[in-house]
Amino acid sequence: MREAAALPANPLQRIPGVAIMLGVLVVVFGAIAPGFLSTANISNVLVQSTILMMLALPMTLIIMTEGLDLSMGAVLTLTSLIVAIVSLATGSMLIGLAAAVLVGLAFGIANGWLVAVVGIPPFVATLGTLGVAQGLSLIVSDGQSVVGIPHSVRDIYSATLFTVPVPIVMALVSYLAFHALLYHTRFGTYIFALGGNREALKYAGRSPTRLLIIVYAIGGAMAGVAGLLMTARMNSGHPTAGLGLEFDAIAAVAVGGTSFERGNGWLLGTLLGVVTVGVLRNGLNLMALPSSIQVASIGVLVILALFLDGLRSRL
Amino acid sequence: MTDVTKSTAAPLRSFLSEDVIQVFYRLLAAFLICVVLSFLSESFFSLGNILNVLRQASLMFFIASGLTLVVLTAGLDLSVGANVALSACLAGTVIHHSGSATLGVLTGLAAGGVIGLLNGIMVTVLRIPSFIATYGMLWVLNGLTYWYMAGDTIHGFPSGFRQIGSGYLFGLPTPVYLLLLFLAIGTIFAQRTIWGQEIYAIGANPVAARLSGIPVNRRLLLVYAVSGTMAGLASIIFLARLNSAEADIGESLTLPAIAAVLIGGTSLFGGVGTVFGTFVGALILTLMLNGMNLLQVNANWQPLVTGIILVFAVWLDMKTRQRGR
Amino acid sequence: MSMAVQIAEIAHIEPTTAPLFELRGISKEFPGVKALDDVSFSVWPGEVHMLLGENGAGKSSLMKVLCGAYRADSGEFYYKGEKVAIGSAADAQKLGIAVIFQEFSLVPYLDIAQNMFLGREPAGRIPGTIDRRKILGDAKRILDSIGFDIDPSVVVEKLGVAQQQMVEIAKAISQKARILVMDEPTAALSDRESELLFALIARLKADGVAIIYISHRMAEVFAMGDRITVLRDGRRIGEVRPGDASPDQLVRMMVGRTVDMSYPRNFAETPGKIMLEVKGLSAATGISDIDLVVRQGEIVGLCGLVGSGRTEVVRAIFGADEATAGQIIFNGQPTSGGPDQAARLGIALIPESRKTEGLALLRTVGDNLVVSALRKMFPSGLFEPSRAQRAADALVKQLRIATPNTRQTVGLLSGGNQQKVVIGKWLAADAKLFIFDEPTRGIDVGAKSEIFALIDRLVADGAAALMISSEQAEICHVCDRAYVMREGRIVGQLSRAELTEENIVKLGMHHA
Amino acid sequence: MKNYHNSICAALTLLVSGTLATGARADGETIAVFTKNQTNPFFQTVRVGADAAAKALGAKTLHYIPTKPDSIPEQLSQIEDVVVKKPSAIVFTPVDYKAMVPGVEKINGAKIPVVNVTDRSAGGSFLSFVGADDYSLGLGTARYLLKTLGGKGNIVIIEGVKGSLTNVDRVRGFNDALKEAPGAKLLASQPGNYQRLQALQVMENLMQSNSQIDGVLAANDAMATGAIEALEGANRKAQVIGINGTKEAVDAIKAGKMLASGDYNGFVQGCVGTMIAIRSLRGQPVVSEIVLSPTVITKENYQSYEQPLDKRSCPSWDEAAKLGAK
Repeated sequence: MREAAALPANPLQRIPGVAIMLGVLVVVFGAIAPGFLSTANISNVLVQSTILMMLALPMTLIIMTEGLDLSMGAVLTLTSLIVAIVSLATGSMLIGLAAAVLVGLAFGIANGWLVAVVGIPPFVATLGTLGVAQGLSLIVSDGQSVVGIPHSVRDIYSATLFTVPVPIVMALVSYLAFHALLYHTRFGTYIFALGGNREALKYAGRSPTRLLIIVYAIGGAMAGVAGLLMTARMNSGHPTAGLGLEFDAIAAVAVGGTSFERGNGWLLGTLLGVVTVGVLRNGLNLMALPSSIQVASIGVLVILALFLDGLRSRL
Repeated sequence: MTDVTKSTAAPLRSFLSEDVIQVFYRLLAAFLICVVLSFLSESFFSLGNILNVLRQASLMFFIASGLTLVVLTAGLDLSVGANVALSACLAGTVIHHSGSATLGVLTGLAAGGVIGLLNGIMVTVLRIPSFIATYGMLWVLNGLTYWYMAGDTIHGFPSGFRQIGSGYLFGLPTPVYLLLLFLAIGTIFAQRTIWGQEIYAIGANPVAARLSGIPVNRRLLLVYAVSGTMAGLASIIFLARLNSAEADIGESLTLPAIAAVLIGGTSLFGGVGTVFGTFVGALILTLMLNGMNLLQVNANWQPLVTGIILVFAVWLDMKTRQRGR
Repeated sequence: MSMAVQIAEIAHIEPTTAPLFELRGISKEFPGVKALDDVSFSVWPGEVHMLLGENGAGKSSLMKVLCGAYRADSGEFYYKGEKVAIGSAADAQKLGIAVIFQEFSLVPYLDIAQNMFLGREPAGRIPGTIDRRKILGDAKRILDSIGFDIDPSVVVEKLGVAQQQMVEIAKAISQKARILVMDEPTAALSDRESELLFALIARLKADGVAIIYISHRMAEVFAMGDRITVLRDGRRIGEVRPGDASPDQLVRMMVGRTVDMSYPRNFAETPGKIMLEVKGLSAATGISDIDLVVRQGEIVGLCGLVGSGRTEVVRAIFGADEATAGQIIFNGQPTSGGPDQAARLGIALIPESRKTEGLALLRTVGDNLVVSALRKMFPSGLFEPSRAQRAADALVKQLRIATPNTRQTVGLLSGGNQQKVVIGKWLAADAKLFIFDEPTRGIDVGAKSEIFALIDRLVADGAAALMISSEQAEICHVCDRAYVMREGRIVGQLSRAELTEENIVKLGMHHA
Repeated sequence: MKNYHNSICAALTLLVSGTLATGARADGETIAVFTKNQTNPFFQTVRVGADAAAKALGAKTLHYIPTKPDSIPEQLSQIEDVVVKKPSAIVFTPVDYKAMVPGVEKINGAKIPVVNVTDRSAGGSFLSFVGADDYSLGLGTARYLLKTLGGKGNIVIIEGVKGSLTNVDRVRGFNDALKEAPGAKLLASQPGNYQRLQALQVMENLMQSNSQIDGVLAANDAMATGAIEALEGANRKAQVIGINGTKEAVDAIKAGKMLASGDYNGFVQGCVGTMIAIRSLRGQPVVSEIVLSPTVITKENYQSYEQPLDKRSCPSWDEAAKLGAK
């Protein structure tokens, strides 16, 4: 399997930190958190993880190119508002989605352009577009929630497909799509090269510039799709709904064992990372521990996961 | 690549220190903003307002100056804001219970320093990328602060203590003196001590720095500890200026501070940048907000404007720097 | 000498047909430099065309032009007499030009097959996808054809330098190259691996592939070259046949002045006091119970095949890697600690890769020169730029570092001068023991002898040197003694008298 | 309430103390209490009130607070999690009165009785609503300030977070009060996002462009104190009012720094909300809505507010019902 590429050589080290932590959490919560293992709750956790998932997947690719996209949360917020406003105006969920994806795409391309063409460090470029997206969100909504949007939108979140909630289906489909893209297509190969050895890509006659722009554009588009989920979930658009999600996404990717260097990425790890964070929050909620503990434990989780990976790589 | 450049005669500019030029550009930018604003609002160009801007810039500068050192080593500290919050709350409690401002100040600085040190340990000993390590630390600190404060506010401090933040000395606000003092200290530390030089070397190439006999880990610990201590200092100023603190004061501080560092021309790749540049960066950001308030610009536009300035500043930086990356 | 034997088999083919590929009046200018100035030369099928020149002579630029990475400002290309244009990597590939760079063009987290066919992946049934079976099969076939037995689905990250070099070559061959450009292909290879490569080259010649071969090693140049073109300062100095020229002539053409190639030393008659003593040193990096001694005034060689653990030994001595056992005694006192402690005691490491381990490329010459001496120069802890400046200026003068001034960015210097800067920073720190890891890797002949003269002066002035080199000729020329390593252990010591390439090879090779 | 262990980085200590905190409680009904964040003192008063009421009635409370202050997605997740847990009843403050509606509907769907406190949700069905009327609070405090200024003078408004229900109504109240006083002049209305520091800096900047400021209407106490610090820093005087009636504000009023604060009375909101939840569970009569009539805390009446939170006790049901039942 190709993703073995991202795993350490020594079979003893093959179980990545994130898997261990997820295992431990599931066992512990299964034992002590009432109702944790109920199907209802499990689907809860997964549904709750979908929006983050939609951001973490493209974030993995972007980080593999030794990049970063800090604007995702803000762009998600903006696209979520766009979905609300447009679907409110047109009464059509699809047009709303289309508009959101287009706006997301625009931001993604802008990020890619700033990074690849203008040559501004990703952190700075996307921190800048973060501000722009956040500002636009406030401006288009004048700081107010947008409500009264057609039911077709919120149904996305509540509907099920063969008893599987649609958000989960969407997340799974996107995961599979990204998996295929990264491990089974030329484009995926080039993503490894973007982070691993950009020169090689040039000599192979492929333009890193174009590829980079595409990678960031994908990120923007996914933020658009996630925007639909966010709006559907709130049945409204809100100018601060998604702020800060980009950091959660980056953390999930890092927890999942994707390193920030030399194009070493692991998509399945990202999936596990997202779920682990979701499980932690959910379990602590079920145990009704004080929120402050939840806050702290998220930090501990992030640090611990990377610490474990560090340990293994030094075995 | 060597044949390209071997016989390159160094351009004249390289006789002038790269950083001096960069800072000059930024001062110019700040000055231009001032000019524009003073045209738009008569009340802008007054001594009062200039002091006012300086005082407002001070808080951001204290955080950003420590951060600058971290960024110089190609690291990042996302926990500074949370650090300020916790340090402020601890310092506040101590002042309340001991009644001694000195003790409180020491507590704030110590708390900040210890937190910074912990960041340093995670980065050096545990070898966790600073970005992630400090992000984790941010959550841990918030958790502690929320738990410790339990939604309470610490307020009402002795007036002597509050002089640090809101007092005046010979017509100048005390924070401005502190700002100038730490601007000087920071600049001397970075430019005129061997530790500063070693920090630049580490940022430019950590492997080479280690193989050149620089105790890299110890220097990194120092850098993160200093960054933390500066956050501690900021927390003191915060307490003294607002005469109170609650758990959420840190949230709005981190990203602007990072922006100030970057606008100030410090490179995220490490090894390039100055504390003075960061000061100008903080100045520029503060000027923009000040101007927007004076001109009664709808606050909705503030993030947008800040974002554009940031990107533009860094773009300018690359254009004007002879050795780009 | 086994290498000679191997090379003798390669017949020198006389070109009869028209040149396969021809450059006419190629010029390339960068701000401030004429990288290539009206360069012309041709290659015939089945010949090895040696390209000689100091670093900075224009070799690399020429290669980049050939593979389409740079676009020539002026000049023409002719393929089989037809005028062609090379504007992009794609153009070059279409013409069957493949380049093997010194800095590998491999992607660490892709497997061998993916690397070999990067940008040319066989399309799978679904558009955009890759035909996994085909790519692996093709890769395997090519790897076998060059006698490199490895599973093509192994991730490159896990390969050693030599193996990566082989993958590079396989990659070039997979491009069905008619014109193969190699930039110091043996630089990273041990003699044994080099021989594999030479055999391969012989086969390629027989298949009528034209090979442009860049090298600093005279032995290779004469043994393998059918034709030798010398470049200097971007200009073509001349073209000779191996038969018609002596090494010294070539060197003169390259550097424009006479350089004595045998680095003369006045060897210490009476060995000085013991400076470094290593007892039973082992490290997790794969070296075990290393014993060695370095005396004052000595240059001690450390040889062996690439990967035999030479670098690991010196890194352990310098404290760069943690020692798991044994002790290191320097000037009588045992040391155990990081590089900072070693440096403070007066041990200096001049690492193998200057760019990544020796220098901060984006900082100035001055910064790099004083970085190790900071604590010595400024015990108060206060840094004085003016004094640092003066110290740096002095070193630049002393070492004849070719730089406009100490404010020059060190990355802009040529390899030789960069190496001098690395050495210079340890002079500033007045180190006592200098450990050189491949000090002449990628350095042109002129600079080489300068470096050796410098090392000689150092030990004459009471310092000592421990030197790793893959060029046994160097070891034999300059070393008082040499240790030979194999598989992480020291397998023998050769005194001045016994120090011959044959002995080194005998000790270093695996027993058949 | 507050404990003074000087422990840094003690996630473990947290866990221990945490489990103790929740572990030892009376059995009986479990009431899940949702509040916006754990940073704003006001919501602490709500939580304490809820705890007090539950204690008094032998029920137990579980608190759900977003880890990121006022995070909509998080509160939605917490609702989903709690629905699994099925508490007896829920006392609910939406982080956003519109965006949380789907959450409320989830609760309704799970047939868990829910009381709405503080911010009136835009949708969903509740047992009842307990809150203070932000509009009349804004109106009342602003009127009090204008009365003190003799109906004239230069006024600035420092707004809270744009789009939050409380802010919209409070500022509307401010403006209507200003309309009643033609002598007063509104110089500026700038947002401080309910943040101390931002309010301070906004105030400092406004003082630059306005040489004379007589009154400051701040949409909450944190911003009011921020403004006061700004004024003191510039050695200028102005009457400042805030809203919420936090301990800090009461102290400031006592010290004569702050003119007045509208009493938002989170404690009683928490009490009554919880009482209603429990009463309905026990089949006792409840009222569909209690909107606490606005009280302005001033120098005259601050004493009763000095009593520390944990010493206060909930009003009896009859008192509560009187507090403004409709």
